[in-house]
Amino acid sequence: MNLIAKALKDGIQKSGVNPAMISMPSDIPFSQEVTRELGVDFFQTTRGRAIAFGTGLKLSNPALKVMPVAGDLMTLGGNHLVHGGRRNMELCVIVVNHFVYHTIAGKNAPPMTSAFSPYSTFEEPFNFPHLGNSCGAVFTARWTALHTDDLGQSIATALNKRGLSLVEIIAPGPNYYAGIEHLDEQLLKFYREQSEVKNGEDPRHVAIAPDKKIIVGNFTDKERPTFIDQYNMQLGKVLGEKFTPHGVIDKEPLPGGKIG
Amino acid sequence: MDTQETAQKKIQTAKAAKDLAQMNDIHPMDDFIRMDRMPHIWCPGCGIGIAVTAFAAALEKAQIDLNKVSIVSGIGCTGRVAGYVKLDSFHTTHGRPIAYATGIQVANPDMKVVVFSGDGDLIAIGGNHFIHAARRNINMLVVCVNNFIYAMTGGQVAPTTPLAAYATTSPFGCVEPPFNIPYIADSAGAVYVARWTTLHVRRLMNAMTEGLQKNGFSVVEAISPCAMYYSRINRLGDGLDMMNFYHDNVEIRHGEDTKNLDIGFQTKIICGKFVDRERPTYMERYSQWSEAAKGAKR
Amino acid sequence: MKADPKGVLTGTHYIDGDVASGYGALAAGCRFIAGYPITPSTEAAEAFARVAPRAGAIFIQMEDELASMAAVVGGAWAGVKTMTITSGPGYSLMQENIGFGASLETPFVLLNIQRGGPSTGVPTKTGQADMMQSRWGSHGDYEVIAISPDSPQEMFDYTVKAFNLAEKYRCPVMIMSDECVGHMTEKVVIPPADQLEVEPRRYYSGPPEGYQPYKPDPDLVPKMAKAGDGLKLYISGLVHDERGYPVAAEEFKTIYVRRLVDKIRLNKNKIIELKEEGVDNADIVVVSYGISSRVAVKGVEMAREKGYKVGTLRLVTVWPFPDERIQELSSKVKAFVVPEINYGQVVYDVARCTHGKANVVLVPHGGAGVHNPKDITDAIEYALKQEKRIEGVVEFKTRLEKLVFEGGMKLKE
Amino acid sequence: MKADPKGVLTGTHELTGNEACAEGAFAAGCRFLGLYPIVPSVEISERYLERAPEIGATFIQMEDEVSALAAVLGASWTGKRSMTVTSGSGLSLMMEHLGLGIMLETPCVIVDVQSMGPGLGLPTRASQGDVMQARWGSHGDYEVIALAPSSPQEMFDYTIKAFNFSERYRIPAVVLSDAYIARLKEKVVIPAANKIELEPRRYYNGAPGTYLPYKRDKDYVPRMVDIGKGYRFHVTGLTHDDRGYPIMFEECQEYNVHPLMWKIRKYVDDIVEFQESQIDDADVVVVAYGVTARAAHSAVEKARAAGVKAGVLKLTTVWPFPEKRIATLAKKAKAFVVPEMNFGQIVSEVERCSYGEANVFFVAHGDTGIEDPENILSAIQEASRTQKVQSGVVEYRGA
Repeated sequence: MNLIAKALKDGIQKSGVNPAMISMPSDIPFSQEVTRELGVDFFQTTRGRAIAFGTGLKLSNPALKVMPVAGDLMTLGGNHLVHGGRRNMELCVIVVNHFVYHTIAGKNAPPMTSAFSPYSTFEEPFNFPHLGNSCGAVFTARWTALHTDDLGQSIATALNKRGLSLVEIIAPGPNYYAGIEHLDEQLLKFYREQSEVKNGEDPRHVAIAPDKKIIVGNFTDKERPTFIDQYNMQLGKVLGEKFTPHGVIDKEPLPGGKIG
Repeated sequence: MDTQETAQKKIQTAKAAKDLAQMNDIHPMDDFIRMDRMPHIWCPGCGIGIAVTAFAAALEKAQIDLNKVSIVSGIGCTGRVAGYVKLDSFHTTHGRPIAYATGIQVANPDMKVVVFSGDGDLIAIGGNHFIHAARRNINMLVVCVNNFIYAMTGGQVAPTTPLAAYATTSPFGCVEPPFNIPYIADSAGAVYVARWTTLHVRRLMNAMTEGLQKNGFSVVEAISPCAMYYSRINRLGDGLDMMNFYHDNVEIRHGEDTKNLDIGFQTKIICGKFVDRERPTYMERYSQWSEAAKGAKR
Repeated sequence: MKADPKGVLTGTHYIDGDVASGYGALAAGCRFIAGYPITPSTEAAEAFARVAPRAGAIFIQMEDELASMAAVVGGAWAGVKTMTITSGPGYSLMQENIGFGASLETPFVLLNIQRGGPSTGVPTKTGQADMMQSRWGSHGDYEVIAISPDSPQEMFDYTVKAFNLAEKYRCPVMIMSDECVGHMTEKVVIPPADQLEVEPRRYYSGPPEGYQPYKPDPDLVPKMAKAGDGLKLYISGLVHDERGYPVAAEEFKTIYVRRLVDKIRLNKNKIIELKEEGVDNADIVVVSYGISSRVAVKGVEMAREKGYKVGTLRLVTVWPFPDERIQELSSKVKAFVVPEINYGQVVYDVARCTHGKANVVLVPHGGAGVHNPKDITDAIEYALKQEKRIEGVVEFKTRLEKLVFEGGMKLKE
Repeated sequence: MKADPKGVLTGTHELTGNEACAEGAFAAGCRFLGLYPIVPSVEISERYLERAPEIGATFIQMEDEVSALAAVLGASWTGKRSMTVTSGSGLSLMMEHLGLGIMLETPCVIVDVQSMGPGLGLPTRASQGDVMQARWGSHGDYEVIALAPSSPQEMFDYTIKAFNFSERYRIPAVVLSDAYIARLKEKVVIPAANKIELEPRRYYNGAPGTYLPYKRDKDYVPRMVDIGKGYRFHVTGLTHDDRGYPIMFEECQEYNVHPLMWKIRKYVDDIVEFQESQIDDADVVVVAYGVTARAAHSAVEKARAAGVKAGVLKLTTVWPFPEKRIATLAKKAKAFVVPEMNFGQIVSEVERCSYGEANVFFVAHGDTGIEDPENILSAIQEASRTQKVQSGVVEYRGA
């Protein structure tokens, strides 16, 4: 199994969630061997729509744990991430960051096979943890695919968070369509070496830039009511006795309200 | 800088022109508004007209050649702005004015592109283009008129509708927390972010002027009353009542951290200029890359 | 299976077509709608949002139509009946995920209240110009079922039927209504729940190891499963085999896509619903659907008053198209007259099926209004007068066209 | 108007279909590309990006296909010839803006490298499944022009043709390539710039203030201006009058939309192009387009060798469809054989236009990468043997 799959399996195991209750909509291909090994229900969706697809799954059956895997670098799917975060839809979003950063901490990355980079090479990429946090995600973390243990732990935490959590995995891959099985190991090693763990760092300072090391870690962890919590609270308030709460309520709704 | 004398002269000529306009029964904004399209569709008590007037004044103040400004709108009440403004104006599809404007800006960097649209258009369906244009730092001014609701389609819940506020598609009160537009603009990389209500006409106009003069992705959020839907459904009175509400509940805090700018249902609204910074624009990065690519070729 | 009484608003209502469709969805067992406001379909979403909590259903307004469609496909795989509601441009945005849903063989219903197009067009007024789009709008080959109701009562009835067909054939079912029917207020009778027949989902019930999501039953439709049942589903939009695993070999493409189209094409006689009146010894048959069929009634009436033998054929299901019936009729009648609120869509399929045996006259209308029934009568008269066979579709020049382009009419705002 | 030599890579080259497409675009004066990468069309963008700086062309990689086409429409109004490239699901996402392009009457070119659908399908394999989508995929009524190249050389030529059509009729033109042609490497001859004829944009030259963006010429095509020239016009996707102002009545809808049909329908004979071979005495006419035409030619050669009088009608423009030509041929020939790499799209047009005068055989996608000539050959033989068929299209499912 490859590094990301291992981390996912590790995370699911550590979280204690029954894999049969996990649905994984993904816009990058996973092989059937991997998903069987993970023991989850797997859906390969259209590009960028994993989060939207997951929203449908979660609302239709709130008992499911939904774990969308986004591999398009939030280009098509950026809107779904920010809106999912705002609603605090209970999704554990895994962003597989394929972006090839040519210069890190002043050093040039090793050359790799020709690839159409997800953004035109001169553009500045997103700072995902910051974007996620600012739109309301309750948990943000970033690791390279080589930080196997830390990554597994973060995924476990994210799976047990109530609300939208975001785990970014730095996993440079030359070909989006080749799926997660094909990572550029040499480049990955370089990134791992040029990274620095800073747990609890303010996400607005973790943008990946040519003159800095890649900052990895668990950045934010907060509590906000989820979409379904809000829905049940609001409709319960308005409709009173007549209203049957949506989904299985086994936990108290979370307090608080605002995104920031 | 103008000397006092020339400034005086300018004022006099302007005044003379205005008098003349009045004499000839020409509206002073005749050069800016498509008079043949009046009356407009906006309801009594709406704030969009105020935002448009502020924009007209901002164009004048920023001294931009009106032939070199292009305005792009999407769909919705604010989406109609492009139709009333006598500039090269495009009324495009729902949510896509920023994408359309990006094409104009990149294909002809001499144009000053203004996207004038509503919250539903820019932040709901157009959210992706909003964050990506901010990330790329495309040189454009985005005026987002935020009236907390989809008004053109008749009062549906918007991603800016405050929690617990009513709308036709949230008949039991809104259950989704609203976006904090300045925060998301800031975190995606906008270089200029300000928020005003349509009560603060002069400040709104100044913010638009600064946004027009800024090189990069500038966002001005203009909070506007929607007397017909938002106020009516939530029983908040008419446009004037909303203006009174803004008067009593707006707090001006320049430079406030954008994460503190959430708006609740009938709670305090923080206005001001929050972000003003420099980042290389898309075209700057592009020309750099282009030069390098040409060099490599040789 | 009978409908769940919680979702059935039994009684006599005075509501518009949009609302009737929203109520119909709830009655049919729909428990999840993801939508995005767009005139003139919003009322259906609003109606559903109002009544949803009583049946434990949920409405979510997504960030755009792309997300709505994706969420609806997701919702169906979580085990509930799902629907989305849209019009014009929203429908175009949904196309990618409609094809995706079709390729996963997901049952879902899409309500399209057509308006004047193309692009933003005339949002507040009617049109029937998305008919071909409903059949061909997404890339690649697939088949859908499209229904065109003509009254609020039918909006209710056929929304229920649409859900039943979706479950039966595991394919997208489009309700291709239009602004006129959507905003028309009439009496709608909703029967008691025990008189409403709803199709249950065909679930797989064997051991978890044996499940193959795309292994078809004899009627070519496979059994479905839902997420969270421990089946370790692997569902992919890529070309897949019976296990659902992506395969690159070409023969699977043939097997897989052929079955996608064949499950509708070979079952089409069970799906097609037509309403015919007076066609048996007719010289002219007026073929119409949706609101145009109600206007056609008047046109036909006036033609009959003049002594012409005219029959009507109403396409309740527009797709799959009734090839055989049109072929059969074309050797009996002189011509078909097809009024539609577009500049020629379904008329081409009528023309295709005549095989040159009957003339075909299109009565076009650009939208934002309905036909003048007199135009339909005139077209019937014109068709009767033609002695020769005419190749191609004859586009009848309507009063509106003459008024606008020859009458020197000035457009006013 | 002659091509700008700056963009013309005159000479004989070995190019893939995708590379030839990028060269065709440059030669046609395309100076803006809005793109979102999708297999198998990426090589067009890569070639474009590589050559853009030296030619002075611009591009932007947008966040999705929806915005890619939106940006192209915007760019076109600045006076730059613009295009976008995509495949399969990307084309589905572009459908809304195809409609906007039609309504704003904005010239631009959409290159669709077809791969297998529906849904995600098989992104690397060739197909012809988007043909009907190109014609009907957006909501509302409209007409398009779509071309189907069958070789890298045609990729080059037809891309230029598409730009010319789009400028001439102010319409988005679609090039329907496929994953096979995209990768096929063949000789491509690029002529000298002064040998390439380009259609100039139809500009309005009057004074600002007198410009009506949708005032139509006699041929129903309105004139364009660039932004930033002081015309300060307004255009909208809503139904509009000559001034471009929205008016939402049925009279205006008729006034606005009917001419959108006429500007193509009344000039079909000027637009439609096809190539015929051995058609004069043919009993069986193979109607093919794009990559399938290659297999069709080879099948016809074999059929002739076996004594069956067969010929090929290769469609250059798939849309508008050559109705009249098919009707004429139907009266002469016994049958049509329509091979397509899909499950029946253009074949229904052939059926419609043959008016029951000739049998129509359909050969669906075979089990090989592209259509197998042997399959078409047996269909031709079957067609030549079969007497009059009463009911619709006969699907030939192979031996």
